[in-house]
Amino acid sequence: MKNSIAVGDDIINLDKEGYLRQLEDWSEEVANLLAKQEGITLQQTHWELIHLLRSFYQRHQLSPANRALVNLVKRELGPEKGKSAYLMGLFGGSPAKISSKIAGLPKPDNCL
Amino acid sequence: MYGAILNVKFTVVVHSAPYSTQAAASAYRFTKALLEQGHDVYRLFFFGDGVHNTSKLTVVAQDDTNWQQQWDKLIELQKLDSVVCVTSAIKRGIIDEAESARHELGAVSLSSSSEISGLGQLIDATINSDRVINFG
Amino acid sequence: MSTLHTVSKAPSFRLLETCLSIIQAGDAVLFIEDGVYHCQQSTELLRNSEVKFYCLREDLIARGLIDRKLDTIETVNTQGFVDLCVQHDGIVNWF
Amino acid sequence: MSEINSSKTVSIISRQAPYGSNRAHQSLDIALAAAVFEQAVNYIFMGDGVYQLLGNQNATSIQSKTLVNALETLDLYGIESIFIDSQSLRERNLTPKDLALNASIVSRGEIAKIVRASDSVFNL
Repeated sequence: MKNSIAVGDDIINLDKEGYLRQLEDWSEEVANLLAKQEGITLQQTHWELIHLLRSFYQRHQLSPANRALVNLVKRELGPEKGKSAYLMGLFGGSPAKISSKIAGLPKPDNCL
Repeated sequence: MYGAILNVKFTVVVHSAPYSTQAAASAYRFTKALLEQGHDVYRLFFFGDGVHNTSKLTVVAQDDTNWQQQWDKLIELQKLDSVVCVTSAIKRGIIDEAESARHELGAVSLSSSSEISGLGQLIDATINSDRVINFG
Repeated sequence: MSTLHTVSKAPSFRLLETCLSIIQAGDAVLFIEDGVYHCQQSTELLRNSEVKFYCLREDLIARGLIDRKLDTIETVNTQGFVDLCVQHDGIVNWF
Repeated sequence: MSEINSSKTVSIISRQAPYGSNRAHQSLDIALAAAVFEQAVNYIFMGDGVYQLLGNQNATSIQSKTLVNALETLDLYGIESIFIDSQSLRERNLTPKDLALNASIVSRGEIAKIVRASDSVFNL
């Protein structure tokens, strides 16, 4: 995992696990690069989740853990998408961790 | 020795720092007593300000009780499972080698008798202990 | 099923009042730490006949209360504290 | 944690106001952890804890997170047994209309029963 990514002339710093050090560094371009580090090419289906996560964070100041993420997606995007399997298909084995990273949210609480 | 009729598994949760309230001292004496009576400690869990009980960087006057050292000795002697809540610990400067490396801090403060882990360990303890007692 | 409640703050925090408001017959209250100051003065709250009251001996001695304690409140040492936890099914700590 | 499989009932009594101390936040952390590990959770707001639920809070003014915004997510964590002590509201001259969270308003007697039926209680 690289400790920084270059966006135009800007260098954006990441922590050892690839999360943004400064949440305000996030942009859609940054999201694309963060996803690339995870081996993910962002599609429309990813973006709808990224936007959902960002508006959730703006309101609740919380990165949802897996179970809450599934329920959030179920409530906002319907039962077809509100499933672990769907989210794992998009973001891999730990969808809460990876989607929070790409969406520019803090790492979900490590106590959980 | 006090004869224990049945053996009970306790989890002791400590919420306060030593030298701030009496709670940590009470928890220590309670833990010692339950072991002397033949009961078991399933887990010690240090939460919130309680994490300060596990700092190895503590100095007290010769005539004061060093609570961190007392815990250390008890945990090692009795081979207790002693867990420090990670979110509480790292924001209060209680850092083990892994956290020190992860956050590039260059120092370790956690006593080696305890380990840093998540709140899941507290929930696991509520499931697997007969009694959970909190001191704060 | 019964519950042991510990109260570890002085009466001015009014924890005992809240504790007793959710207590059930057969439960017990153990005063520890500054909670033992409850034992120095008879109050209406302590006249609850459905609840057994105890106080921790070491904390009474430390605070100069061992001879000022009400007769109606039984004294236990830390071993007795452990026994009370064993005898009750659940523990609720008020601090 | 694979060793966790049985479900117990964990009750959290949250008695402190937000911000002045961290106890309210710690109650939430324990509740969320219990829910993540699929325990049955009762979340009881009592005493000054009912102040956590007031509407119109904005803790950015003290460089803090607004706790009630996080409390609003309890249902997403599967925590639906949320109780507010009616006596505590009354003593503080509050009504359910003042609160940002929908929950059952209960009496002390009902809280006593919930506590009695719990496997463990965190009273913060």
